Amino acid sequence: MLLDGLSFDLLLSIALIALATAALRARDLFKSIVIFMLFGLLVAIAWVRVHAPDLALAEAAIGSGITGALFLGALNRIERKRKGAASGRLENPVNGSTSGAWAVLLTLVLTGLLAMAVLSGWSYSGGLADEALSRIDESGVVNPVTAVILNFRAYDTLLEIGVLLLAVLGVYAVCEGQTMRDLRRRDRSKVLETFVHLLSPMVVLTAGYLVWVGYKEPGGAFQAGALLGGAGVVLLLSGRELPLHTARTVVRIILGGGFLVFLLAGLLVMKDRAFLEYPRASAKHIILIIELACTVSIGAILTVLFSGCANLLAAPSEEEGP
Amino acid sequence: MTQSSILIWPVLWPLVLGIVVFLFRGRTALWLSLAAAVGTALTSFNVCRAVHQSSTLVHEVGGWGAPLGIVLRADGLAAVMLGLSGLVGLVISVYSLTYFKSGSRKEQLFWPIWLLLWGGLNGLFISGDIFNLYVTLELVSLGAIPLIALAGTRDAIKASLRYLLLALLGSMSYLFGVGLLYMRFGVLDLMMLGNTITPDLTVYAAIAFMIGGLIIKAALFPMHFWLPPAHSSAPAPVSAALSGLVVTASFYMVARLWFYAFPALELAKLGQLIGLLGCGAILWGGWQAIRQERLKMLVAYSTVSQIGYLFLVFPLYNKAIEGSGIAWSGSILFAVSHAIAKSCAFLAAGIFIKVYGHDRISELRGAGRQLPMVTFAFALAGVNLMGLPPSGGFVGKWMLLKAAFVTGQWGYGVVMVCGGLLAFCYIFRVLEQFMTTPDENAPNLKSPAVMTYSVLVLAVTAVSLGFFTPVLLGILGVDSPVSLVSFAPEVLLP
Amino acid sequence: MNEWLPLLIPATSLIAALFIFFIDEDNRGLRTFVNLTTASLKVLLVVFLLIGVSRGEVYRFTQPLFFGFEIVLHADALSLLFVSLSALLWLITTIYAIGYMDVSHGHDRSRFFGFFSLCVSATTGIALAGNLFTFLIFYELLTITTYPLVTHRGGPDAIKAGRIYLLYTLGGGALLLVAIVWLKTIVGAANFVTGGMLIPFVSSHQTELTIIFTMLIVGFGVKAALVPFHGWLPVAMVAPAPVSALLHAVAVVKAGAFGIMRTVYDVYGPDVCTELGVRPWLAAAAAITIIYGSIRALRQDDFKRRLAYSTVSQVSYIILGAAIVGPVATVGGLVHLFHQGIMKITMFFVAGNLAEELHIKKVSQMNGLGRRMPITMASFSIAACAMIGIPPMAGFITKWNLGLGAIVAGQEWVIAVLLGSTLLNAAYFLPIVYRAWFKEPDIAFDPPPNGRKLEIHPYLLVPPLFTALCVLAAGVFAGMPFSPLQWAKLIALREYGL
Amino acid sequence: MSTSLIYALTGIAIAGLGLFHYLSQRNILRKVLAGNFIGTGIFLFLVSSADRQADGSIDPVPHALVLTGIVVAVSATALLLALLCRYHDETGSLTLDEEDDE
Repeated sequence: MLLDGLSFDLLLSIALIALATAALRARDLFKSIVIFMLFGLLVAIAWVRVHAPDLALAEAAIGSGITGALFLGALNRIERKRKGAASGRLENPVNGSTSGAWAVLLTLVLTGLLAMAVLSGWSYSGGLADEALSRIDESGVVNPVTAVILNFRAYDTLLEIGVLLLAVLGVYAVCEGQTMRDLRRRDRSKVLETFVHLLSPMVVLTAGYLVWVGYKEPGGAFQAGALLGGAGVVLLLSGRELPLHTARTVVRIILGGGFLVFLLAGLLVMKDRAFLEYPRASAKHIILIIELACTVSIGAILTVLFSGCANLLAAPSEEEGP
Repeated sequence: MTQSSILIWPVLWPLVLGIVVFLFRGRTALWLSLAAAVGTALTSFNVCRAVHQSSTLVHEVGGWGAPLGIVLRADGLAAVMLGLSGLVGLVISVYSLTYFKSGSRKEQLFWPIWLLLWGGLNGLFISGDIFNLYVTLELVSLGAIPLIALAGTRDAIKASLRYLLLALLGSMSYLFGVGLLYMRFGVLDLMMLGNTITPDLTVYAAIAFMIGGLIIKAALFPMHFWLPPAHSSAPAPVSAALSGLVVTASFYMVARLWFYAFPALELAKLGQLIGLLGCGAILWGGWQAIRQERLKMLVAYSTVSQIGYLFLVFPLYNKAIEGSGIAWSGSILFAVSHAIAKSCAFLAAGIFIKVYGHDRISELRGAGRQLPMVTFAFALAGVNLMGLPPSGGFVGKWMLLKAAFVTGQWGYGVVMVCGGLLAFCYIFRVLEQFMTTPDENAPNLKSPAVMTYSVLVLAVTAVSLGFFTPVLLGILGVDSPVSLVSFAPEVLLP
Repeated sequence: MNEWLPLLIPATSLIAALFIFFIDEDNRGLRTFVNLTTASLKVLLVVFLLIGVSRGEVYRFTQPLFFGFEIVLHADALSLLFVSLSALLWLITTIYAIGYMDVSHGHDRSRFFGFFSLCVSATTGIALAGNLFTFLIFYELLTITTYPLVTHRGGPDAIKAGRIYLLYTLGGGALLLVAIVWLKTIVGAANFVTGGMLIPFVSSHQTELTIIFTMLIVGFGVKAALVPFHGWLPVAMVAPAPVSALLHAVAVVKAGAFGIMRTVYDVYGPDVCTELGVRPWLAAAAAITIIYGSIRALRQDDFKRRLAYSTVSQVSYIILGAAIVGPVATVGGLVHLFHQGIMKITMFFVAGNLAEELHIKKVSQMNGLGRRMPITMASFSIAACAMIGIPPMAGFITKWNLGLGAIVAGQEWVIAVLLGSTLLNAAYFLPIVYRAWFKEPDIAFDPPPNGRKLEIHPYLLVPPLFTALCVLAAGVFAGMPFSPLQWAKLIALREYGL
Repeated sequence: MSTSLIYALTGIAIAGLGLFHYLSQRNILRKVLAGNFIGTGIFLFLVSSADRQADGSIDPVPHALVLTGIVVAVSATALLLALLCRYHDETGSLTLDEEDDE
């Protein structure tokens, strides 16, 4: 076989590093972002090579998908604002300033230190693999990653959804009183119209499947949420008026719902157990409910994050400004 | 080690009510926020009381054991910090009830973000797992930044952008450290890490990255430039929370790692380096504070200076010298009294801005007569920052000075005293303006009642902290990592 | 009960202060009532303590703060001398201040009286402190609470005076902090022990103890206005009359002198000081200050600045008493602590009266004052003669004992200093007395307004008169059991363990 | 040189690259891009350290950590970009030191 495992990995690593340098040094910002998204997809392949399928899905959906969309939305907004200032595409000024020299020195030192540290510590394979795998059956799910995320270290995941929620609140706080970009005037191409009609129900279906299959196969709330987020972004770009502003309580309930369900699930089991200590029998069902609620919330949150960056967040007029 | 469920409440209460407040609007949201603030404070004090009476509280989240699951621990240090965040957080919440224009969008957004941040802070203080510390730290940082941006002014946006860029760098470097430690020892729990850690290259690299990241977040001297613009352009209650709690939390994490996860290692050289940075912070922060024109910038640079004091504990304490344990209790006491005094100073500055419309020091002439109570509170906070008796700052500085003498490191003693003198200059420069008689046509101004009394409560606590030292040390003594001749005041040398 | 009494004395005025702060500005009646009751309550407590201590009772209050540190308030003989002085003079000055504020239509009176009683609680705290840690706490508290009083008028010169005052006193305080922490690392618990507690340490830490001694003396010397550090005292005269009367003649200046006394007698102990050889240096510094202060006072035309420089020189008598070996000189130093207080406060009351009634601030304007304000000038003349040392008044007793102690200790040069300073005192006080009584007024003084028959508001007239009479009584009745001289002898006996 | 070690070292190299550009670039949009590269570098290192057992069993804990890391990274990036856009609307510049505009 021409490409045995090792040489493929070497090739992929070189490709990754080359793409990274290309993205960072590209003169035109738009080109950098596109290369960045390509880089994200290649990293998803790397996850698969290192037997981390869950992460491959997450990286592809969130790492390159949503993040790429955020970057493009922000770039588009900046360039549209600049069009007034007529300074064309954003060139990357080659900066020869002294700070560059310092940066090179510091980076070399730190990366060297890291590489040596990794090499010297690599042989200790102390990890929690056997500990975690032996107690999978008590966790109520089969997929080890979902077990760790939603049972062993559920507290981390809870706080992490809190972080996501904070990001949304932050975007609302930052976009306070910003006027919303009006998409309607753009001539909406028919192709985009039909594409969106076909795509969105499919995406919702696959997201549902991903949540369900997360029980034993790679999948789960975050990957499904990312898919929903992607669908939201496409809907927004196709000019569909999505009522995303916090003026409407239903929007707030969707955004905060996942976090609240997770918190209440952890609380309700607390009669004589610790926080988030699901009873063995019903662990599976509780985890599923939490995952469903979180998927919806994450999807909505990611859509709002995109609309925040791309200035699609309507600030309804009846709300008097600060 | 008593397994108890009261430990999780200081985290859950603000998080749950934070979301519920987000769902409501108008008057009900305000009442809910007040209930959230009071509930969080009470639960924190409850944990303090429990730790003081029995011993370290433990809460295994999800019921899994130490290596696999996350274990929350509240020992003496965590209990003191929880008490601090309860007190300061409650006063900030009461203050902000009347600070924001009622019904404005800012007020609606302030409460959920602030409650989530507060929950994250409490989670950070009781967390016993290094990755969980990372997530709570992120929760706190990403909560703090939008609050700064909430001020809406141009330099608030710029300051929060700069703060976020640096905070990201800090947390990524911390994450690298966690990755290295996990790769090397395969365990994330602090206590287990402390027992299994052995000195080798990976561990030293991990320490360098973790402490480096936290130093950026704690704005220690070379990495302090983001703090003054951020803390001064934010709304008053936010800058009080930032200077009081968020910065102290980063210091707390460095202390937690240093004394609990890496006690077995020989970190004298790193300690001396941090000591040097601390001295730089004390002197540079003090010098810059004197030259500031705006009151909030002055108070922000005073934070940069006072943080230097906190980081002196690492060079001052060394296991070999018997009496040097006093540096540990001194720095924690100093942290507590600084947090209270600093948030009081910022809240008072907020009142000045609300009443006068600006905070240019040269034009705050005569505030002593027009707003006597607020000036009195600011003066009391100043007494604490200068480390004059009977404030907690005095006792903390006294202990650090004693440790400097016991360990024979005179330099730190001299720097501390110089820092005190610099503090005299910049505090009395402000007080002078307040004491001068205002020009005749100055209108007599009315200071908002609720805000004034909340500031007064903080000021009086800060000053009378000196007398609460036995209580604080009693709590701090529970499972303290430092071998001190017994803390309990009853067993005292004649 | 014995345990709580020492705490009660500083606590009474502390609580009074917090209460006064919240009395609104124009409720004069309540404020006066609170002021007077707390002052008289405090005097009663001090009298009760005086009787107790003379009978040998022990009054000690300890509140442990943290490991090895505790707040100790201990009423021993030495502390009672200072407490009785400040309690008595606080009562009189409060009366004077109430009158002064009415006459001069003062502003921010609640704030003024609040900080006024805070200062006294700090002073009594200093007096009763049982160890260096508590001493430093009240010492720094005194600095903070006197600042608003010095800058009460709010004018640019008051602010400048406040700044200079802080520069000196906070600098001294920082030096003290380092010295005390250093001392505690050597000694451990630094509770005052009559006769000194450093005896076992002197051989092993010779140089360190000398350095600490100098730091302590410089730290206390700033407030005791020793020569190089006296700059703040004349500048702080810009404060209102009651403030400069009580604080800069009695409380602040005496706190510094008292600190030096505590260091010499209760921390190091007389014989350890002689062993370390620091006493001659201290005596020299005191002597230089006496002479320098008197010379500067000669050339001051401004009445209050002349009194300020006279205070600078007078306080060094106390330090001189501490510096000379032997119990007799100690008695001289101790008794001067009390005498200088009552003498100098009379003069500052007179200065306040002149400034308020006739707006006379310069000595050159004082011709023929005796006719217009006979009682005020009479009390001034008594105090001036006592200060010069004319028998049988208070000043004479101090100088007599100091001279006697110097001869016993074999330091004859002290006699020369005493004589020189007596002459200088005469040189800057007698011209004032002469101008007041024997010179025709160059411009007629305007009579007391709206037919008031007294020369000045009664609240301003009685205090200087009362203190002048005290000066007389302290001299004439020196032999009585509870006179300052007898009490100083009691302290010296206990100090030297005879 | 097992597979996972290669990816660990690649991850570190990418993080190094990202750090260099994070420090030297003045355009904040590029700084954020570089920040994402550092994040991906760390996650690559973390996940490859999970696949080191001789018996081929995969340690799920680092996977959970990385998933949390990715979500935190995306929320931080979103907040940063929103702040940047607001900053750009206010000042019209994309660098923190306003004087040299692109």
